[in-house]
Order: sequence, then structure tokens, then C-alpha cells
Amino acid sequence: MQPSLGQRLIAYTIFFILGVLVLVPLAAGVITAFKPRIIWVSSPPTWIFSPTLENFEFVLIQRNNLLHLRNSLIIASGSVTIALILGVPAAYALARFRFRGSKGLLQWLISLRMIPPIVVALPFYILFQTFDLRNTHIGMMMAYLTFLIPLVIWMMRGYFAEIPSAMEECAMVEGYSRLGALRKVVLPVVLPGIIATALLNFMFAWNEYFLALILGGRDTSTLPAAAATYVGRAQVEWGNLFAINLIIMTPVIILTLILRRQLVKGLSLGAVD
Amino acid sequence: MALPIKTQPPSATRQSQFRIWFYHWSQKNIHWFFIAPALIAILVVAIYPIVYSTGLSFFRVSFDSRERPFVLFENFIWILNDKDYWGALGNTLLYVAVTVSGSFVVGFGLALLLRRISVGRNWIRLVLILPLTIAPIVVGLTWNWMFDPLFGLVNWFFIGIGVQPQTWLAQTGTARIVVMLVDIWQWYPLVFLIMDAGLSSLPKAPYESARLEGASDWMIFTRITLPLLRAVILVALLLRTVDAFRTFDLVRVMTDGGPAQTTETLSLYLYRTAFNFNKLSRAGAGATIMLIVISIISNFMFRFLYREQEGR
Amino acid sequence: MKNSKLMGRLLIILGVALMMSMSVVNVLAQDAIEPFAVTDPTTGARPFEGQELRILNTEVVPILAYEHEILDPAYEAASGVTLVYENYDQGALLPVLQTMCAAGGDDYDIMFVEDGWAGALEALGCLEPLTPYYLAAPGDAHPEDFPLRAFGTVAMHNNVWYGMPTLIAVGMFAYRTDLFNDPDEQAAFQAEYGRELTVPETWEELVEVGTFFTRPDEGLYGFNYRYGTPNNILFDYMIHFGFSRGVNFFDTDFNPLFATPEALDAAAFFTGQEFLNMQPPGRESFQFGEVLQNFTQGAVAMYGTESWAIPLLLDPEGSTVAANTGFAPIPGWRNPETGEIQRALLSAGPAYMINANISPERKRLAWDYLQLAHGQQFARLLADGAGAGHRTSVLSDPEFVERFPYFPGLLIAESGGIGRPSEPWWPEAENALGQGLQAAVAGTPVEEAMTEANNEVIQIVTDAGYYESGAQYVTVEQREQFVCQLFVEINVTHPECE
Amino acid sequence: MKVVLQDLVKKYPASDSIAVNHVDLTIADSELIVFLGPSGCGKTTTMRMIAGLETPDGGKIFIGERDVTYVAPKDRRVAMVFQNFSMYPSMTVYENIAFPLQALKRSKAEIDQLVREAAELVGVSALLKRGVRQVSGGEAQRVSLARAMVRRPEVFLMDEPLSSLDAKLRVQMRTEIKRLHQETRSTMVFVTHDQEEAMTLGDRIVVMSQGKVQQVGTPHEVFFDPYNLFVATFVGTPGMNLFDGVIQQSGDTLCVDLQGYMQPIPERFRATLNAKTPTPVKWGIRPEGIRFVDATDPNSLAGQIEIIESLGSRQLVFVRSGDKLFSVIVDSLHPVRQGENCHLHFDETRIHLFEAQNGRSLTQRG
Repeated sequence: MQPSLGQRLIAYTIFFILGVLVLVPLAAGVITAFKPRIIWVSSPPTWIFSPTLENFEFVLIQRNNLLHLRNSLIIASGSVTIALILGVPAAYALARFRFRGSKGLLQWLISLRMIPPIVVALPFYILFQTFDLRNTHIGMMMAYLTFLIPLVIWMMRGYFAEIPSAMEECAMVEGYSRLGALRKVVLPVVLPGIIATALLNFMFAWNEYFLALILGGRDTSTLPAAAATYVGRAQVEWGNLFAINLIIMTPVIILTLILRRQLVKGLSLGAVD
Repeated sequence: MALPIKTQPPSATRQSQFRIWFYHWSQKNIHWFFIAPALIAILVVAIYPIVYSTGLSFFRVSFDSRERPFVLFENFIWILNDKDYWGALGNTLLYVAVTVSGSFVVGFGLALLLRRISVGRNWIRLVLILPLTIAPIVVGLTWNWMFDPLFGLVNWFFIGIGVQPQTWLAQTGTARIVVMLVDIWQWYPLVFLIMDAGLSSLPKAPYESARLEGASDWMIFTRITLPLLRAVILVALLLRTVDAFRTFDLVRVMTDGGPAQTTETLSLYLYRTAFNFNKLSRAGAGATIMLIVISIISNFMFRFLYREQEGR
Repeated sequence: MKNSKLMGRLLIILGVALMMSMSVVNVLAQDAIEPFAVTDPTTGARPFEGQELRILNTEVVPILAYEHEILDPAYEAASGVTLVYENYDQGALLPVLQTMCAAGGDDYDIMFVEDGWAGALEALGCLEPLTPYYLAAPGDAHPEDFPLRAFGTVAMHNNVWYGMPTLIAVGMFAYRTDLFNDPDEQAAFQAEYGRELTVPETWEELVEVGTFFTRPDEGLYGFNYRYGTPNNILFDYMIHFGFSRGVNFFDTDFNPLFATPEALDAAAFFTGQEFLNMQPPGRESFQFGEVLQNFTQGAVAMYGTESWAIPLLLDPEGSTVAANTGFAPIPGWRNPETGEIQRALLSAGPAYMINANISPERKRLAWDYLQLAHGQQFARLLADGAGAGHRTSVLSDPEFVERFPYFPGLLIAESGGIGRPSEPWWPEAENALGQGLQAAVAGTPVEEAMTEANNEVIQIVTDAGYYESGAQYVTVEQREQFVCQLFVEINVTHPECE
Repeated sequence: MKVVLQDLVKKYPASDSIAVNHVDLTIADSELIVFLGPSGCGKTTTMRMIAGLETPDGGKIFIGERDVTYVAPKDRRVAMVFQNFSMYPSMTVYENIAFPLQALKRSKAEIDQLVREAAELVGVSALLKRGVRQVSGGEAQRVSLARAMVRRPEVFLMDEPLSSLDAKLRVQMRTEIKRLHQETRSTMVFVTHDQEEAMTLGDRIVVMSQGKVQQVGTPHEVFFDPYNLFVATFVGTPGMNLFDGVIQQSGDTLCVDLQGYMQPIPERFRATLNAKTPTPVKWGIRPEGIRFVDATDPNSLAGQIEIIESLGSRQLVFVRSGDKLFSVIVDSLHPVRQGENCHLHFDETRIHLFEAQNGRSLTQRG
């Protein structure tokens, strides 16, 4: 059935309004990133100006945020990879095997995601201190695992539950070990789910602020922590802030663009139990 | 059928007791092989910090003293007597309730609406999920800038339509609303994504038969769509609730709990207690109570979710 | 009765004396530190070559930016040491410091520590006393080159010298010269108020002038202050209204003084409608950044700030009104008896301090950098380049005074400043008081709001056990004595010490 | 290859209730044996233990002479067709069939030949290039058969492979499986809850309930000579008419009293009845064993026709007599009308008697 013209018109109007609400703040921020210092704020806002790259130059070269960009990339992708390596098998087991306490375990896992980061910060610091993990990427990845592993398990469990267990059992009868069956048969099927999980978790890891702030050292501080330094006691350096914002946003948006089909496919794979 | 199949030599009929035992054991506990790595990791990265901070809450630990006397429930009593804690708890519950339901209504509504159109769906989808990709701290700062009473775009929009600009983030009445709206702005895409995916995987048959039976759109929605999507809806709500409870970044950069602490969430309160007032173990006690409250709520949601799943 | 009171005082004096002597013993008990230098002028050897010096710092105020530009390359070239800065915004810096110190971490050698935080960090054993280092290698430090009060607040805590002041904040007042010098404005003001349009010297005058310039239709407002986060609001209230009316934080027995008639009077003015109405919308949430932005974008005629903002206000790339910005002493109260204008300007600010948890070798290296980075030489360079300064020798240098007419004002402010108490529980008390003021701004009767805040502070001090132990609040005068004592120990003379 | 199950026990994980309760069974070489029973009776679990997907908690499994109890599924040389899974979705039909061979590390040419042979055998040669979305449910099930066969397993295991297909296809596939069995002559274990499938396919049928084997026998045996009440009620559609009754001595003969009408009981039960009368029993007769007769027939029970259901060539008639309701199957041409009075005659040879207490059949067995 085809919705009536009026209905479609209303739908498009709503989407237009929402599009404006989404895009205007972003676009205004992006434009400000190219404004010279003197018109970062002005009343009324200035729209015509000769764009400058000085904010980017300042942020990337003078304040050496390339280092933070690198840190962000390493820590976010590393922690997501580890979370997947640890979480996917656990999710598989929770989806496949019914054993005593399996339900409780699942609930307990998702509750872990609710731990306020404040609770985690000091214990982690002491842990880092003890095992000499301060200022290492591995240490930061460990800290991020606190909130990544539960989400990975939670999402992936849904995907595995979707797949009939007969699929890998069949492969096992046909001459493969359980791991072989998982690799050859199950993995290709849950791949969109893994990609969706990885992408969402990457967003969370990439955008994390508090742990990065407290636990990040010189070689491990990430972009969001660096962005906050442009909101100083003295002044808010809007242009520099939006320049670094743009740098933070871009990779995630590009990733989402590339992987959006897998994201939607992956989410629908797991969402329907 | 002429090809000979290589057959393996028959294995020894007498297997050692140990091998039998081991086979049994490994088959029975195979799930632990999969779960153990994650569990061990969680033990280190989550349980240890929780135990540590809960442990702290029974001592008097602060950022201004090296002495750590055991005080049993002193911190808990203190925190339960602190009106700010209750205020923050109330704020958090309100915040969770409003932002979760808000982002759900918007996200689900848009997902439904997207079904009604055909042209430009992919582009609309892409634009709609943009806020999700942006760091909460960036979102907060961007909207701060938008709401600047003198230079912000919101202000200029209001001047444009002839309304006196408001100081949105400075008034107790509006600051709360604005922060929650921005939170919804940031997170509705997550619900949208999940619900969009859920809707796209719905079976067609029930709809066709319902339409043949002359059901109205509203009836189809309440009688077919909602029940079919229940599990998906609960997953979306659970995810949102879990994250809304620990909201920190966004509120911290937008209002830092002000004005008059109307936007101070539990996370911010704990942050203030620990880092501004140096009272680490009080914050630990507050966090412990918060964890208990959250587990009760999540337990409740879980029961609901599982009832749904088992009802199928 | 009398006897017991006497006994109590005796005990307190004994206690204070004991504490002092213990700290002296403490200093003496430390191993003597060998004289050292990062470069040996005779042999050219560089014993610290290849080391890294890790500095925990905050945001970019031009002073610090200047340090990066001028000082760091020179230091690195001379010593062979690599300087590694890590910047956090000021709000985020404290948790980083606290976490590190609570865990005994050695991530940073040099830390940016605000005077308000030092008490807590000291209690965690995280701050390294500087006296032995100064005695071993005095270098360019010249601690006597600061007004006593400023040095006592920013660099010392509990009678121990911990830091080199990186900048000292005092109240400053900026105004738009183009507006004040405009003949039309002058005439209009004359017509309305029957007196000349002058830069206000008292708060009453400021209200008049501010109200005159408040024209929302033109996007112009009279005056701007920050009422944002609780401690900021308290800060401003105390600096500009409280102290000048004779309000203090505590009496000697740590009884808070925020509900006394003078304090309520000052609070009523500060939170009154007259004063609020001449300020731009959003004032209730404004903090340093926003008020600065409002002024640099030409939205307010006058602006109260702190001295560190001066270079930003004069930067033509950062301020649309840079060429039209004038500075004046912050207004005060006219004493009805003497007719004098009473101003009281708070000295506060951060100092670079050495992390006590690093190795002795690194500590010596850190000291070497500190005394250079904030020594007299660099202070002159900084004043020259950024128009900022906080050393007596710089602020009173005739050559600089000519170029930067506001320098003497800064010096007066530093000399008369009253620092915050650096008790570990102070942030909590500050928060309670700030909340009281904010409640008053929001409409709660001033007396009610401040009395409640005052009671909360009493509770906080009680909880901390201060009343029970009979602890004494160190007055500004006492603090000056401590500084003089230190100077005796390290064999320097200060004109204010006799 | 013969399969021997020796005292197999399996407990449900996460609880201690028993899924498979001491099952002893010998499956002969080249036999097609069907496990029949309601869901949850342990038939699938038993099969999964043969496949190695479950480990028994007690007992042993032999395939041929080999003890495979603790052998991993991949090394058992069995093949299994699953109920709700047929094709690996990430592979084409060809890749699906080749999949088990790849595990054996065969050469490409060999694999190709075997795949084509297997595809030919089940009739999916034309589909080899297709993906899972491009084949129908029936075709996918054929693919899974081909995949099972391609490795020449020693034992074929089929777990309700037809239950997800529609009725017509199911009948067709049934025949196909029978044909495959005849061609390959391999041992086949087939699990179903559909007795028609069991009857038509099985050389022998194993009827299971509550984890226990109730009866093992040819379809004929199971139908005409149920060992106990469970088999009697489970097998046959509609089920056997069963009533409580008391055996009485009526002169020389044993009778069961039906509201005054004394139905004689065949002599063959006398030995097992211990000659002790009156004996409470369950007695039963299949609907096919009842005939309509004239009212004049003395060996008949009067009743009234309540409901008539047509089964095509035959019709199912429910007759009420007192408090008992009998189902009767008669030819469609037989004139019956609802509400009509009628007389029922019970074929003595088709009467079953079961012990009232434990439901065991009272038929004497050699």
C-alpha cells in the first residue's frame, strides 16, 4: 500500500525539519572552524569571510594534536579489537549453551556497563601504577574494555541467538571441529553483526572522555580529552575547538558512511530475537 | 560410487580413564572455554575497580590525607543525609526517564516515518544518524555555542522571529529542558538505527492479512507492529537506560550541574564529591548506592525482557 | 574561667611553635642537596642531557604560550633536556593531580598547582619543599622579588615553600575607551546624571554608568561579571565586595563570617537587581570565558576580570575592541568616615611545584627549570612580549610602567591581596557559600541564603574536627610572618620584613 | 554398519531431570530405523548422542565394532540432516555439498566429481551455482541430503528433516529418502513425531516416551501389537478406543461388561490374566476393528451416532453408548446419519487388553 500524497508530504516536512536541526549546529561548527580568530563569535554571526586554515594549523601543529589523533586511533581500534576477541566467544557461549547461571551472567554483564567512570578511575590508576602501565596504550585499552566488553557481548549474543545451532552442529558432524565450524560457517553469517558491533563500540571508545582525561598520559591522551583544553578558564577558543571537533568527527562519520549498510543489516540481524 | 573413501583406522576400544573423564569434562564445560577469557578480563577491568571503590567506602579515604581509618558506614550515613545526593538522584531519574523516552519516541517515530517514503531514504537515514557519531563532549560544546545568549544561533533565530532571546542554560527552568533536549538530539539516532533495522526485518504476512481484515493504521501499529517489535524495543530501551544513567560528559560541559544544581546528575555529584571536595570514599559510598539502584532497575527490565522472549 | 582560657591560648601558641620548629627540623633533617647546574660553565658538561622533563600544565593563557615560544627552546638548547608539556583544562587538571598524588604517581615532574588545591596535595605528600634546592642552587629564583602576601598565598603552604608562582591573579577592571571618550555619550550622561562621565571608582558610580550604557536594542550592556559555577561567584563577591567592606573568611577560631551585617550588605549589593540588570543576559551562568568573550566582542562597556586576561584583551586578533580597551583599578567602597576608597584585591593563582614522588635527580632537574622559567630574567622577557608580569621588579620598572600603565595597579593589588584559606576542606566550604550566593541571585532573601550557607560551613568545619582541635585560622599578617621566616632561613632579605 | 546403544543415559543440562533413560538398542546394518515419539521424549537427544553432539552421562555407543562414546562428532563418520537447517547461507549449493569433502582435504577434481554425483542423486544438478536465496525450501532440503551423502557416511542421521516442508513435498521427499536408502544401503536413523512418516519409512520403529524406549518393532508390530498403553494411544490416527473395564467370567468365556452388554474376550488373554476374576483392566480396540451391524446381531452394542467426519474414501464416526464415546472407521459408502441409532460389533481378534496399573499389554508373547 502506498501512503497518500499528503502523508508523504508531512513525512518529508518532518525529515526536513529534523535535517535542519541536525545539520545546522554541525555546519555552523564546521564553518566556525574556518573562521579567523576575531570572528569566532560575533553578533550577529558573520557568514561571509575568507576562510582560513590557521585554526587547523594551530590545533594540529602547534598543539600537536596529531599525536592525540594517533593515540585515539590506536586506543579506539585496539580496545574494540580486544573487546571483540574476548567478547565474541563469550557471546557465542551465552547464546548457545544453557547452563546454570547463564541468564544471571548476562544480566550482570550489562549491568557492568552502568558503572560510573568515576568508580573506575582511581582503581585503574593504581593498577597502572603497580603494573607499570601508565602512559601505555595497552593500559588505556584495558580501561576502555570496562564498558566495551559488556556491549560487545550483549549485541553479539543477539546475533548468535539468531543463527540456528544446527548450522555449526551440521558442520561438526561433517568433519569440522567446533572452532573450524565457527570459523567456516558461523563467522561469515554473523559478519555484518560483528561489523555493526565493532562500529558502535568504536564510536563509544573514540568519543570517550572521562577515562581518557584521568588516565591518559602524554602518549595516551586522546582527542576528546584534548578538545576539552580549548575550553579554558581564560576563554573558549571556539575556532580551535571546532577545528579539533571536525577532526574528531570525521573518521567516525567516514566509517559510518562506508559501513552503513552493514550497520543497518547487522543491527536488524540481532535485534529480532 | 566407485571412489573409495579413506577410512580412519578404528580407534583403540580401550580408552584411558583419564581421557574419558577429560572428554566428559570438556564437553560439559565447553561454554567456559568461550566465556573464561572475557570473564577474566572483566574481573580485572570491572570487578576489581568496583570492589576497590566499594571497599573504599568503608574507610575514610580522601584526596587530602594519607590516613585511611576504617569507619564502617560513616560514608553511607553521610551521603544519605546529604540533600544534594538526593537531589542528584532525583535529577538523574528524571533525566533518565525523559531522555530515554524522548529519544525513544523520536527515534522510533522517525523509523516508522521512514517506512512511509521511498525517495531519498538512504540519504535521510545517513543525516539522521549523524549526531550519534559525534562525541558527547563535542555535542555539548556545540550546543553551548548555539545557545550562547549573546552570540548563539538560537538567539539569532529567536530575534529573527521577533522573540526576546532567552538565557536558556542560565535559568533553572530551561537549563534542565535544554540539556535533556540535547541529550535526546544526541541519542535518538541509536534508537532510530535499532528500530529501523527491526522494522525492516518484520514479516509481511501479518500486515497483509490485517489490511484485508480492514484494520486501521493505528490498530495495525498497536496490535501487530508493537507486539512483534517488543524484544527489539526492550533492547533499545535497555541500552539507552544503561547509558543515560552514567551520563557525564554532556552535562559536564553544558552546565556543570548548574544553575542551582538543577542539572546535577549522580555522575556529576560523585565527580564533585571526589575531585572537588576530595572526599573519595564518600563518592565511593554514593557510587555503591547508585550501583544498587541501577541493578534493581536493570533487573526489573531484564525480567520483563526475558518474559517476552520466553513467551515466544 | 580566665585560667582555662589562658591555658588554651598557651597551648595554641605552644602548638604553633612546635609545628614551626618541627618544620624547621624537618628541613634540617633532609639530606643536604649537592650544588648543581644543568650546564657547567667551565667544562660545558650537560649532566641532564637526554632527560625528559614532564610538565603538567593547563590551557593557553598567553603567558604560558610565551613560555613555550621563548623560554623552552632556549632551555632545551642549553641543557639538552627535552621539555614535555601536557595540557588540561583547569577543571580537569585537579582530578588528574589528585589521582596521581593519591596513588603516589610520578607521571609528572612539575605540576601546575592552584593555591586552593595545595593544602590537599600537600597532605597527600605530593609536594616537594623547595628550600633545600634553593640553598643548593639559588639560580635566578629570587623569591624576595614578590610582595609578601602574594608569595605567601601562591608559593607557600603551612609555612613551607613549595612553588614558584607562574602567574598571580589580582582583580582588574577594563572599560571601553571609545565609549567613555565619546562627546555625545559624555553629554548625554551629563544631562541624565548631572555629573561628568568618568571611569567609576565606587560601586555606586559603576551602577549609574553601567545602567546608562545598558541598551539591549544596540546589543550593549553596562557591565559584566561572572556568576557561574559556585566557587567563581564567591571569588568575585569576596574580592570586590566583601574584603573592601572589611569582610573576612573566618575569625581566628575558624568561625565563618558570611552572615555578619557587612557581609550581608555586600552580598545584597552583589546579588541585587540594580547590579544584575545592567549585565547581559546569561549572567547567571557566565564564567571567565563568557564574560571575556562578551567584552572582546564589544557587548559590554565595562568588565571586571583578573590580571591574567590583560594580554588577551590587548590582542587585536582576539578582541574587536583591543584598541579601545582601558584598564583601571577595580572600584571599591567609599569609606564614609575617611572619604577614602577602600579596595581589596585578592591575590591567588597557580605556582609550578615539584612532584615529591620523583627521583632526587629529577627533582634537581625540575628545580633548575623552575628557577629559570620563573626567574627574574624570564619575567622581564615575558613582560616585554606579553605585557604581563607579577614580580615586584617588573611591575615597578619605570620602563615597563611607561609601556604598561596598569602595572603599578597590579603591584598594589598583589601587595594588598588576601588569599584563600588552603585548608583541605575549603573547596567544600567555597561551594556551600557559592550556592548561597547563587540562591540569592535567583531570588532567595539574601539573609536567609547566606545564613544557611554560613551554617553549612560551620558544619563542614565541625566535620573536619577543627573546632574540637582548637585549630587557628592563619591571618594574612601571620602568613606574612611565615614568609619572612622562610626568607631568614634561606638568607634573603625582603624590604617588607623587618 | 551396525549401531549399538548400550544403557544410554542423558541428563538435561542445568537441571537433573533425565532426557534419555537407560536406552538399549541395536540397529542392524543397512537398516532404516525410525525414532518415533512426542516432542521431548528423548528421541532427538538419542540421535544427537549418536552424532556426538551430546555426550552421554552413562552408557556406551558403538558404530560397527568401534566404541565412539568419546569420539568427537567429526571423527564418527556419520552424517546428519537437521530439522530447521538445510543450507549454509554463506555458500552456494555447490560449495555446500563440497563442504564436508573439504574437511577431508580431498583434491579438487575428486571433490568435483563427488559433488556432481551427489547432486545428481538428489536431483539438484541444475542448481549448483545458486545461493541460498535462490532455492526453495524443498530444494534446500535436497541439498542437505546431498551434503550428508557425499561423504559416504557409515550412518545417516535425520532429525525430522521433512517437518518444515509442506504436505505434498513431504510425501515426495519421503519417497525419495526411501529410494536413497535402498540405493545406498547405509544404516539410517530417522527421527520424527509423525507416525505416518514412521510407518511408511521405517524398517523398524522405535517408539519413545519420557526418555524410555516403549517398543521396538516393525511398523506392523507397533500398530497391531502395541506393547503398552502409550504405544497404543500414540500410534494410529485416530487413536485406539480405550476404556476402563473389568474382566468377568461369564460362563466359559471371559467378558468385559459394557452397560449390560458382555463383550467376549479372546482366549489368548486367559494365561496372562492369572485366571483371577474380576480383574480391572484397560481394554481397547482400534476404530478399524469396529463394524456397524444390524440391531438383530446379538454380539453388538447399541449406540447413537454423534458426529461424522469424512476422511475421503472412509469416514470417521463417533458413536455414543452410555458414557462411552467410540470412534469407528467405515467405508464412505456406508450410510450413516447423525443422530441415528446404531449397533457396534467389536472384532475379537483386534481387542487389546492392558494392565490397569502400569499399562502393560496383557498379550502373551513368545
